[in-house]
Amino acid sequence: MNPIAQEMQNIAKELLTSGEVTAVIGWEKGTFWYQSTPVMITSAEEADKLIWDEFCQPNLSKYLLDYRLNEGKVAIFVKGCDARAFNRLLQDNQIERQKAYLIGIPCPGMKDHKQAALVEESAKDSVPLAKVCQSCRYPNPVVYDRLIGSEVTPRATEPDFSDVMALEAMTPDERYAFWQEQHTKCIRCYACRNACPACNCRNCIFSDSKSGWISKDVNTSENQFYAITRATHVAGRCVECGQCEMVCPSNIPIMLMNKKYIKDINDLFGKYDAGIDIDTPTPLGHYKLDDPEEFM
Amino acid sequence: MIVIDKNKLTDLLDALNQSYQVIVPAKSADLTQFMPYDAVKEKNAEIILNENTVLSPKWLFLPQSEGMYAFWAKNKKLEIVDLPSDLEKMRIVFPVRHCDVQGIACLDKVFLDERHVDGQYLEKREKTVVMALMCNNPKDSCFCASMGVDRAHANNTVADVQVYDLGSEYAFEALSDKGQQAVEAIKALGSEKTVAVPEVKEQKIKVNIEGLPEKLSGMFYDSIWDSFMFKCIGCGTCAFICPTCYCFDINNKIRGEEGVKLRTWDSCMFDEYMLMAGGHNPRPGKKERVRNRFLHKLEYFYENYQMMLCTGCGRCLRKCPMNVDIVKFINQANAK
Amino acid sequence: MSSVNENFEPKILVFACNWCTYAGADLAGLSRLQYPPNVRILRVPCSGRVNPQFVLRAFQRGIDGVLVCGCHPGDCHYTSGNYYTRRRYLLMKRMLEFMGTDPERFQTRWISGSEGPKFQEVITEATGIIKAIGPNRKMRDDLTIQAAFAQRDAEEEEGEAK
Amino acid sequence: MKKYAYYPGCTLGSTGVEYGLSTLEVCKKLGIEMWEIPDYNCCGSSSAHLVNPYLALGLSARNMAIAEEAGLDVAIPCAACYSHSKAAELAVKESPEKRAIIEDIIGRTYKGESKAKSILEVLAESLDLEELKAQVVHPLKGLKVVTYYGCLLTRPKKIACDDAEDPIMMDNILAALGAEILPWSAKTECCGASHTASEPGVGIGMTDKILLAAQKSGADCVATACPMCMGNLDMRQVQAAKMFNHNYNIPIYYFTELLGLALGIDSKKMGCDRHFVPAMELLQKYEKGGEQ
Amino acid sequence: MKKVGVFVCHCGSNIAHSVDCAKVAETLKDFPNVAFSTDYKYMCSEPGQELIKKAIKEQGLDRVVVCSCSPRMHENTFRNCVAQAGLNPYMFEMANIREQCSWVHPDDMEKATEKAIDLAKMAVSKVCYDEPLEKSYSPVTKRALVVGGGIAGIQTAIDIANNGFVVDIVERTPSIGGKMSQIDKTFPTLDCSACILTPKMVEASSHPNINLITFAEVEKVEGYVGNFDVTIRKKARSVDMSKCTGCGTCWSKCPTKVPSEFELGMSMRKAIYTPFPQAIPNKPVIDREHCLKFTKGICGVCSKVCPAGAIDYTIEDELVTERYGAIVMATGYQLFDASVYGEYGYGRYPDVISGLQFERLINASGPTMGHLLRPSDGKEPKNVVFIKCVGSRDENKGKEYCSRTCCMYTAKQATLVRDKIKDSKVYVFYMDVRTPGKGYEEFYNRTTEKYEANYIRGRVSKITQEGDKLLVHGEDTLLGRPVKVEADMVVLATAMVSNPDAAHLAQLVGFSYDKDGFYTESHPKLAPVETHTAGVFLAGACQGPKDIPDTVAQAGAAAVKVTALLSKDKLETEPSVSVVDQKNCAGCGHCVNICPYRAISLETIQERVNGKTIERKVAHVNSSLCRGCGACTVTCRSSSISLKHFTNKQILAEVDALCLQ
Repeated sequence: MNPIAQEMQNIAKELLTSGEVTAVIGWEKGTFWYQSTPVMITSAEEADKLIWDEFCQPNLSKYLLDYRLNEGKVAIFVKGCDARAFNRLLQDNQIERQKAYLIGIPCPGMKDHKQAALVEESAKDSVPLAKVCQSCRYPNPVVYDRLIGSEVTPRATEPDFSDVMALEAMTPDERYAFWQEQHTKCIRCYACRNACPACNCRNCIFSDSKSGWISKDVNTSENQFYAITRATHVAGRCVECGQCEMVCPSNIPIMLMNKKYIKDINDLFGKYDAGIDIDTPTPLGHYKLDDPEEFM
Repeated sequence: MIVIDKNKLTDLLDALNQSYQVIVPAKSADLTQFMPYDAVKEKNAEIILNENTVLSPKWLFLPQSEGMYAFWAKNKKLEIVDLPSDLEKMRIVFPVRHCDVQGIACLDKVFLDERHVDGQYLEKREKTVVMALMCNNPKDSCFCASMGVDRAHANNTVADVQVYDLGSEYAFEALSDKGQQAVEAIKALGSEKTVAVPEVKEQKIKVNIEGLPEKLSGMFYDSIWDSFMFKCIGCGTCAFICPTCYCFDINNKIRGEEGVKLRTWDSCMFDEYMLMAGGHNPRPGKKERVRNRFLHKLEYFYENYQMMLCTGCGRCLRKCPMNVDIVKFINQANAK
Repeated sequence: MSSVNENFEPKILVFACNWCTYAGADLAGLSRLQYPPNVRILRVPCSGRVNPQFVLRAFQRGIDGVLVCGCHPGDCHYTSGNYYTRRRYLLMKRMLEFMGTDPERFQTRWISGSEGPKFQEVITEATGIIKAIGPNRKMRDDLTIQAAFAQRDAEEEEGEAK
Repeated sequence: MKKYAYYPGCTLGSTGVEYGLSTLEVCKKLGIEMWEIPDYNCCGSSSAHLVNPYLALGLSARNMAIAEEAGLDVAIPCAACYSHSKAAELAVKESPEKRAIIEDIIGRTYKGESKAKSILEVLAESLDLEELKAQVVHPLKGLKVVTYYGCLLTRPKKIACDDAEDPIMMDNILAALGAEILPWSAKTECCGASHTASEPGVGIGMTDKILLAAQKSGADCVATACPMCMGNLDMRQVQAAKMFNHNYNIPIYYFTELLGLALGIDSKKMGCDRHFVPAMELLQKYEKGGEQ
Repeated sequence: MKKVGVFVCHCGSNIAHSVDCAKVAETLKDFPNVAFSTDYKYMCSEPGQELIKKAIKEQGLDRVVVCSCSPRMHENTFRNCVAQAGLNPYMFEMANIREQCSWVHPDDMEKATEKAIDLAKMAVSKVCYDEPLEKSYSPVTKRALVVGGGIAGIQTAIDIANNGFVVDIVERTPSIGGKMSQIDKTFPTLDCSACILTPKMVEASSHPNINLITFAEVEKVEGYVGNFDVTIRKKARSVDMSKCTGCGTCWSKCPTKVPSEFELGMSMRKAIYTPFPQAIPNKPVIDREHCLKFTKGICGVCSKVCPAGAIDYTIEDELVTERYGAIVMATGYQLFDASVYGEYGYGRYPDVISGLQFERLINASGPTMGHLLRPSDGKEPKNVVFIKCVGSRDENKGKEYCSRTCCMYTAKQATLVRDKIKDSKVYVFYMDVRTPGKGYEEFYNRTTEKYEANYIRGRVSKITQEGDKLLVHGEDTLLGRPVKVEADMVVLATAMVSNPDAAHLAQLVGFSYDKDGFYTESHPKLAPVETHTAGVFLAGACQGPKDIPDTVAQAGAAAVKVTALLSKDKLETEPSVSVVDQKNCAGCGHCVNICPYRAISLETIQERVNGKTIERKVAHVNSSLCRGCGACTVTCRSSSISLKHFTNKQILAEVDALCLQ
């Protein structure tokens, strides 16, 4: 049992017995060795379910949306990206700060469970870090009530746009072929939307066929409309937690589109990291008189 | 039984491809699914024989989005137009693992029910030869044995040809006349031999479904659901990759005066699934939806068709983003 | 690009803001400034009303070129509409190119109520370019419908041919 | 620890030697590291721009490019060198075409990121006047000074290192040393520059006007930051007096000399004994503890 | 079942010459939902409109599309026409097949007709989604607020009050009067400023409909046109206004002397003071920073000597909230700080003064009782130099704009000097002389001829002190040589700039201001006294530099705009506004920040969720503030907010209509 998991359990026991929180949300071991999935415990005895390993990448902040109605506090464990996701929900007025007790854990970077699924458990060490974790700039939670362990040095200071630039280098037709192939695979299961902390609408225009934006037909064009629109909706708000790519059953590189928007926003309107400072309005939520001008 | 050497696989597929449209499980653009053999050759994708695909072969019979008929207004009068079927040649699917064959059997129960036979589904079933492969290298997520799937002999209401993997050779045994024609086409590649059914390796996951439906029928208000419902994020992954989920939604796609009536997959995990006029939703929360999914798979379907609606293919175990695990549920339900 | 047949007539959609570009288009009309007839103008209260999803929908429906036009920053009748338009479409233009659509098919331009000649020039130039690169094949969504009515259209052609 | 690239130019080795010596001494004392630009060339200020404007810009751009490669801003004592180096920096920053031509001439890239700064700017920027007061060894109390900025440091507006009409950088530094800065009317008048040689009637008249104004203001001495102004006011003071029958004996100092004196640097080491108008006598009064 | 009527207009030959109107009408006949389609020579004419009304009645049409000229031209005409036929005026759309079709494709009949058909189809598709809209109404409070008590504020208040409406004036200083009360004479008539101002001040203070709230500031403004809730902070005067008779005993006995702001520091006032003798209300105020009672807790002489016992040190600031129908900003201007021009020595040489200081010196109630004396030694100046455009028309150090009034008041001041001191000499350094008003040029000519003011065309480079004289180094561009003038006194005509807190006040009330801090009018030519925010008007120099005649004219204009607004019992608002589907809205608040009119606010609503009533925040659009720009509909990701008459469905329908075979 590694020390962090031990301390997680102690804190959970302490919070639950003291009654400060009505529930604690953490991770428990899933069916396979590369799966650590969310669990909610409401009594101190269940605390030993909580674990901490290098597959705890599901983002717990969005579960708070299910508990915004009950009175008590809910404790959740937050890595760097989860904390940014929490700020995202806070900035979108979807949760109240005092209804959540955040236990921050500096994150060493989570492994890519899709690569892990292809190998045996014995080859655990050969599994690479998830793509977003390799160039993670905020491993230490930016907001927490309590911190376990000590801060870790970020693995990068500048975002890594190499994959975006690789695609930009292609000709328009090559890029179009690339995205056609990717969006043909999409089965519109909306896992990317449901896992994304920036997608917190009450009912989404895509699950409401009366909205008129999109028909229920599943073909490459409608899938592409969905993909581009979702990327545009989270532009300037995406906290780069990489959950959309993690949960996609068809392995579509969704983060490529989000990172393209982030790169453009940085170039055009100045470097901006979502979910860090909740007071500054999001890039598309305000404007400057001297924004770059290309449309004269 | 016709026995054909494994290294003749491509010749076998080419042979079949003359008269049939061959469909094989393959991996392209980092996704494993059943694809036409021509597309596989064109993209030189890798054919997947040792595990089941992420997307089940369900789409061959119940496409994710299928036009039922077209309609248009000819000077203010409605005109219905049948859609041309896009199945010119007979299709042959090789290899289909027993869990997917069982899945198709479940779909047959629903779409070929004698009270109402679904024309489009029937046409696709009749025009497809299913070659079931007895797989003896199960993945660690497979538990079809525990779900009552015969590891040795595929469900013969669906499988037209039973194929056995003898290590370096395949043995083909025709089970239906459609199957017989298919075996005829490849007879030349191998020789006639009688072969014993190879025995099968143990599966890691075992689960006891004895008397489960009856037990579950009394557990609607049980507290087991609270712990299970929490993790689900309400996406449609499990429903869309599951070989047996058959729920669909009917809607229109209209362009001015003309349009197409569409049948598209739907998932009971979506909140709009049960949304009724006036805004009422009998299954508003995740708890009701997860409960409905498990009960439909393990109880309701059994009460109607004496067959589990879960064939133990293990896809939802692997692909559910939050690992809502049906096996864990069954074990906890049995323990209650 | 395959050789484009000469009689290809592109269909171009212009989202025009009511207070500036629409007035500019009217002024072009008043001054009888001619431009190619391939353009259809859709009036919106402000360029800030044009949702990038409309642009996607236009390409899906087979429109060959889309222009989003509004007042020059600072002139907006609603004080800040076009500042948001500028931010949204600086990003949307790059995303459309990132998705592989031909860059010439989408433009955003500021045209004021007094710039009739500029409206004429922008439209003529855009039509010329789009005519050169041919019809838009990308992101099209009306293929299921066309397939459904291929038979009927074929019969109609035969009927007309007889 | 501030660090600048140092560009002495041609005058600080010849007619303005005391300016160079005093600047380096003062910077050493104040802990400002000066890295002399290796293999620097003439800044093209005297006549290059008559031949070809890009020759002048190219010459100073080359020095700036070397400094940019070392990632340092350039400290330039001489006003003329400063004026031309700043012009090169602005030309490169403002128009890509000019930048292309200039880079083609000097055969290396110069983005305009390293800035040209007059020594006045450098001292004003890196000195905290309170700290400076603490370091003063010989306070200049009682010394009446008029500050003379001349034209190259203040015109044209874009290049000016201080307010073109009412520059005060030198005033603030000398006031911090305790000197009394008198208001006078010729702060930014032109000293006649090279006209004193080519057109003495006009040139020397301009120099005389400045000296007269200084005398009228009752100042003990004039402080300046430009070797050419020093040249005219100091070297030609006697000639101007004779020509316009005035009587002057006003020592002219580089402000760095006064700064050095206040910081306790020996005036000989700064070359103060090389002036035309005897300058040592006034300085020694302060070296021996200043006015009682 | 929707029944659309399509009416194609020939517009004489304007459309018909290049669009086959009959064909358009014919083709539209079998377009979905079209029940009636015809064409006619002049749709906008009387018979044309009759045709529409008849068709509506006979065919039972519920929507009408007219394909003719630009909606910017005849949309209202046709809306009234369909309204008269009993149809809701918003069940109507227009296709612009003239300015944007026939006139621009004159020699291509086939393509122009095809385009006209497309435009008609777009209009019909859109009209199918039109919904009947009613103009909504909001109440109007019959009371106006004027911020600022200078001549602009006073005149506005008087004009509003004379129209029978109650108006409050909020003035920051203890008395109304503003800058005009500091001025001596006014151009071009040279009549004494106090003589024409004081009667207006008295009229304002005695008018039954006007309430003076002096020594007070606007603290907070909420609400919208017709219903502004304004919180005013009445700063503590420490004098009970009801008791005080203004006898003056207190300020005669008060020991503390303080430089008087009114006299620009050139003379002193007491800690308890009225700014100037003719102050209204003529009741003193205690300056708490300097009064010994408040700073050291000693003295208190004033309360002892006050015959009426009106002094009360315990009075504190008082916050008053009042509802107003309209607000007029009349906050005036300030003078440019001339010390920015170090080379002129303003602030260093005492005899270099600003125009306003000159006004005080020459004013009879000023520090020198009207004798023009040098602040340095009190002597009478013989040579006076005026320098114009100090801070105006100078992007480097000052403001880029021209301050309009300096030329005239400098000419006036030059005349006064020459008039007061017979043997004086006056020099005026100028770039141009701008005399844009009635009688202005004649006044300027009198200044140069009769009063022999020397106008030198050129800028002044610097001013230096030579003994007790000021040496003005300038240039005479007409002679082409530098000039030096020995002067006893130099008067700088400094620029008119906005008040330092103008930007803060604009954000407080909620309207925009320009880069120089002046308030932005709705349209420079057609709406100079209105702002983009409904119900907020401007008067005087706060909108831009101007002289007294223009200020009074603007005050009158603003008053009329206010009375036009207040005379209505309810305000009609444009129905094409945004509306929120509160069931769908998640309350994320993105639309709130985007709305340029602050029309959207987050509001708490109650909802029953599986048995419990819960409260949550959703967006709410104030329909009387919303102007229908639609920016919120795009930032709303879940499309919960939609703009009536331009909904997503309508625009999508138009886009789809374009692509039908």
